[in-house]
Amino acid sequence: MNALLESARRADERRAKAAIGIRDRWSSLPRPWRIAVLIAFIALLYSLPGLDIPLITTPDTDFTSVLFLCAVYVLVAVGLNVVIGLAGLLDLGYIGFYAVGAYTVAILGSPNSPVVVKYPWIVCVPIAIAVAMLSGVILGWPTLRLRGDYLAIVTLGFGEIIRVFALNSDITNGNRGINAVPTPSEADWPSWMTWFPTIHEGRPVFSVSSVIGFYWLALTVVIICMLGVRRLERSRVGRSWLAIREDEEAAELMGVPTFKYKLWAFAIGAALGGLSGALFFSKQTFINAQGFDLFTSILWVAAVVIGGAGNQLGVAVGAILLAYLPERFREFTDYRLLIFGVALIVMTIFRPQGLLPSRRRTVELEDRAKEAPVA
Amino acid sequence: MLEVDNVTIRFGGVVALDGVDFVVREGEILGLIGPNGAGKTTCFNAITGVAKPTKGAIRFNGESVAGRKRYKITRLGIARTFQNIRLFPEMTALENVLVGADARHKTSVVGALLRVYRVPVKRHELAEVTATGGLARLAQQARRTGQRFFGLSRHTLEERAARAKATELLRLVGIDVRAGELARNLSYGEQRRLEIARALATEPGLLCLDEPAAGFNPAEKEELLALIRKIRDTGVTVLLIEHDMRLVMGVTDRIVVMEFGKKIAEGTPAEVRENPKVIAAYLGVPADAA
Amino acid sequence: MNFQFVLDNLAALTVTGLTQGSIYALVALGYTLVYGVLRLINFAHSEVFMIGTFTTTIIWAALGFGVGAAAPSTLGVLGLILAAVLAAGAASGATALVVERVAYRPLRKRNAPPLIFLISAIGASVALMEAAGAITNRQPRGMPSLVFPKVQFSIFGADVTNLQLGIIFSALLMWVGLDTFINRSRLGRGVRAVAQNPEVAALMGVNKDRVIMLIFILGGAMAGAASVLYDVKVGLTTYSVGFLIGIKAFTAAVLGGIGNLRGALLGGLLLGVVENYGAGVFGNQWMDVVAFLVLVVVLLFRPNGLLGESLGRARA
Amino acid sequence: MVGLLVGAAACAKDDDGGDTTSASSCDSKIAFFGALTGGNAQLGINIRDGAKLAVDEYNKANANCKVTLVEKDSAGDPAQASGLATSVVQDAKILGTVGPAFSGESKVANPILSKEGVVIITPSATNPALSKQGDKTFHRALGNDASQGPGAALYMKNVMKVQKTYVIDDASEYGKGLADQVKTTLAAGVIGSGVVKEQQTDFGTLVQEINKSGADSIFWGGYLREAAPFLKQFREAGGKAKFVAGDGVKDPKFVEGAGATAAEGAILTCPCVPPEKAGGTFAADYKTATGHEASTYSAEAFDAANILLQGIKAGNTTREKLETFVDGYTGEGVTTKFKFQADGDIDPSAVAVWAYTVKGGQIVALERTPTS
Repeated sequence: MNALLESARRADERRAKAAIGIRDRWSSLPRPWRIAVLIAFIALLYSLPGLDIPLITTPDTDFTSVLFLCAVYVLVAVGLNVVIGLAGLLDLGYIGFYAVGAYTVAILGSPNSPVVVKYPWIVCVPIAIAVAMLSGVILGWPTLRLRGDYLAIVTLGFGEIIRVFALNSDITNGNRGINAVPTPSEADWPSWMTWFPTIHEGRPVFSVSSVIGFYWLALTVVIICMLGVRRLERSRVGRSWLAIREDEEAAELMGVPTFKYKLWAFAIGAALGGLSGALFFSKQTFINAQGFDLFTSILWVAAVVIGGAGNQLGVAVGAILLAYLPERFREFTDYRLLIFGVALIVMTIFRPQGLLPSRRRTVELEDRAKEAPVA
Repeated sequence: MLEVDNVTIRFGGVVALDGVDFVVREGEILGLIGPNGAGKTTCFNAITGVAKPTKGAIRFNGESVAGRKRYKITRLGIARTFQNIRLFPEMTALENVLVGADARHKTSVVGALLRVYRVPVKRHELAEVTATGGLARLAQQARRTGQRFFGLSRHTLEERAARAKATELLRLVGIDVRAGELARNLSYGEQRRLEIARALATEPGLLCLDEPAAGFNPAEKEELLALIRKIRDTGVTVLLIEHDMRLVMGVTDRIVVMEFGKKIAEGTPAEVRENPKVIAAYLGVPADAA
Repeated sequence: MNFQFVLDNLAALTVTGLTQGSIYALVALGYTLVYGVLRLINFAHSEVFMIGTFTTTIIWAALGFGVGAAAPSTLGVLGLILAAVLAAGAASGATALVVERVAYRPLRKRNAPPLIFLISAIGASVALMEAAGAITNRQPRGMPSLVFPKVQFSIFGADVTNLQLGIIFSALLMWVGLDTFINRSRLGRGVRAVAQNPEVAALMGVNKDRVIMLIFILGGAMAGAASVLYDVKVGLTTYSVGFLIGIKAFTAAVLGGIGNLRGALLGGLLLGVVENYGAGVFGNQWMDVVAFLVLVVVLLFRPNGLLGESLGRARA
Repeated sequence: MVGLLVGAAACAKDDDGGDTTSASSCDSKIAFFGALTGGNAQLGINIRDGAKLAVDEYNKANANCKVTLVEKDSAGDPAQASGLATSVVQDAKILGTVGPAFSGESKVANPILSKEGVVIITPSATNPALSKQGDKTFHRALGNDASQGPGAALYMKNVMKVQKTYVIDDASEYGKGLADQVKTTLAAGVIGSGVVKEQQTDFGTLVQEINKSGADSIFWGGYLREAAPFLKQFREAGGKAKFVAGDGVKDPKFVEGAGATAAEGAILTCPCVPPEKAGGTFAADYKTATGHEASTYSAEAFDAANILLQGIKAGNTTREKLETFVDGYTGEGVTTKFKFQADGDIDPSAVAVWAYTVKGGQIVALERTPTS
């Protein structure tokens, strides 16, 4: 059994090394080539709903809806990665920010909410981001001075408080919820877009029965946010976050205003969380307190770590797996979470650094390889 | 430059520092010595804001250090290393130094994200056109033209300067070839040097070294000595905690001797060496044997 | 808001709060033991509790006390409770041990970062919960009333029933037993040694792996005992029963000072009482909010919990 | 290992696909839409089994022209419901749904289904607002909370003759709606109200409050997961007030959870007809097919599926035709005589709210509740 496990692990490490090899080759490609490949890849992402790729499309549920869900989860993961992967703050109640963003759009935008203003979507979303960011600051201000594990439980509490508030407060309409959450635009597809499969002229771009408009919007937002976070990552901000994650006291003694940067990480994470909530419920058009449970929040953390905390591409993969696999393998109705749980354990044993280890982590694999012959 | 004025620190019932005062003068190398538990590191902690003095004051260039946030003390111009190495293990050597350099940077979080604060640049700072033809050349030329008109963002300029400075510092401490290596994978000696480089990157007026030679062999110690002198020669004042008597005697201009949280002697190495109190309390044996 | 109600019923609310709190406290012990030694939030502990609740129903049914059975005699009650505590304690302890072996030990051997332990714990938790859900068809499982509460005495206007007394007393008994074990026995000394300094403990000849196995078994057994009390009190269990209790118990552990056995007891009882007051003032639906707000406020003033972390030393 | 499982399942699926593709008009599908997993899976499974029984019986009788039952497991989660609804819409062979089962997911899924003409017959979503959303293909095979609430309240007032009622809800869409209806009908008879939270297990405070209030009856708007431990603790604490609850509690698990002694005499109302009073051999057939007793909504699901199947049998194999068929449908099911109003709600004359009670550990039907 152990020998089998060991050989499986070795094989896995070989695969991991191959992946690193690919990355090395990738970074040695000339820049124009890399950009070209990237553009091709992004084009592929945009055209996925129109390509009926066997084995990948979901047989039991609408594939574009799943793609949209994946995009939203990637956005969640990108935000959570700032908090967990970069700044090293364990936030188990991230779903609270997601809920704040979603409810802000619903309350301000729906004609059926207790607040009777009816702002258009484009006004609601920036407000939602701001409110979510503010809630991040309000939560972070007193609690970011706490030590890691304590922060985890406090954020968990925050997530639960938001859910209970949504369930019991009047402004959220309790569990009756709010319908007619605004969609980004009422416009119809123009005729020149009909070359794309599943797009029909005269059908609304953002409609519940054809989700492609939402998917493209979400994908665009994801790409912009990933580029933005990448910019932060490759600046003094990202360095400060990493330094805080590694050794907070040493970072402060090297001149990093640690509290300020932790608060920023929290606020940026919250803003992205709020944005993803706003996006998702714009498509959903109905919101109630269901779907903001802590369990989901914890699964998100799992996705981020599984994918490879600290590495944007990795966390995106983690999020996609979390959103996609249960929808793809609906045959297992009763067992899909069970399999997910087992997979988490197996993963951590095989790949403690996540599916796509960040650049800094790759060296560890080499270390392990060195240790192996000794053991 | 630095005045430690009658500083007392109590942890619960334990008196770690008891009315210590001494002065560090601009441009000198001051040694702080004493047996284990004499309060040397506590003294460092007080200077860098890690420990709060119960009584007394610490002034740096006339400004009080007490009550200031630690990162602000660093920005005042006090940098330190740690007795037990505390690098950022999952960051490369270069990145470790860059974190130190960031202490002097002005780019804000929003600035790093949007990069709209542009600074006009000189001709030689523009992007170079290296491609020989085709689209690539066109792209590079477009980039160059863009930079000529819109300048570069402050972020980019700071980043460039910081990289140059960091590489320079790594060269100064002699580990520039290891710049891309994760800090955790450096050898012990390299890690100690990296700590010094990281501290220097914050552009300190005063550099506090906490037992920088611990665990070094004689040859390495010799190199370190040279390095400390070199650092002083660039205009940085050095406060040095050291166990190794030969090293302290060899490099310092003056020495403060502590025991049981109190200062028991101060003076040039020669004076201290002759001080009977020091011999009795600390040395006990001839200095050369340590 | 209804302060008057709380003031009028302060004693009664305190008693019901203590009853719930003693169950939190027992479950919290598991978190605290593991955290004290490994610095690890054992997320799967909630499912260890869940397994206990089901084991109790199974063993009762096996002993002829299934759904619809009449309440047994006093001696029968004691016998059934004892059997359940033994069975649930064993089952929960075994579950905890399996979690340790499968989800944690391989990671410890390869020195994985703490975050990875958390994920493995989440995986174990989800897997256990979902396995139980699949086996029970996601149906709640009820059990007959074992004890019919009779008011034993009144204190400050609060009627105290034999059930409440029994639960609080049993929980205290279990806690005293554990505390004595950790503080007095040789094995317990080993636990404390590893908690304080694993390297030194290893030099002194303490087998770390054995200590870790021990704390998982002990914590699991406590959760098993708690699950019996829960079953007697609530009379209904389902596969997802552990999640909320687990979070509450973890909150209790942090409240009292995680890694500290006395803290777990204090935190559990306090949380039970305070959230009960809160439910009285603001309404039941705000109970969890009150619980968490209390936690945040306590942590702001005492960042290491009420009694600090004493099983091992606080991290430097 | 995971990969292996996946492969095996994929094979099994292909086999299923093989025998449904015979004659072109004989490949119609209907979908079950509801929770088969998650915390509220129980009712969903009841419904699925009822619908499955109907489809199996149909296929046995029409072996040459079978109908497939597609299962869409929403886990009761609105977030999953929208994608599922879109997938139902896109499978042109799916003509109608039995479900969506819960009110929350219905709010998301119904507009999507309805927009593309998929015939919706819910056997269980009783929220009154659902028929007011303007979803034109929506039908409800049973009374809504607006009929159940007054039914329960009138039963309390006129049959049980209670004076002082304490009303409790769980803040859920369903529970609060029901409780509000009861409050309106009982009006001055309500002397207090409380809210419990999902998965609450300790009701010490609430029990004390009720006992202090001197209520002679309790109305519970919520589900059994909270009701069972509540009633247990209430009776244990010596509470004597009569306990009345809606269909969310009407399940043998409630008696099991509360304990037969505590549950004895509890009144449970339901707009559903007792399975044993259901027409034909439904109760026996269900037991044979599934191995357990028919439970809440199984019979309604059976009827809902049968209405769709009758339409398909009559050759209505497009969504529009089936919709017309169901809109004009009149007929006797096992639960009641079906006829839908324009908004999709069942005709008031067909609404049967029944009162049940717990007797000797069993839930037995008492009588239809008064209508005034």
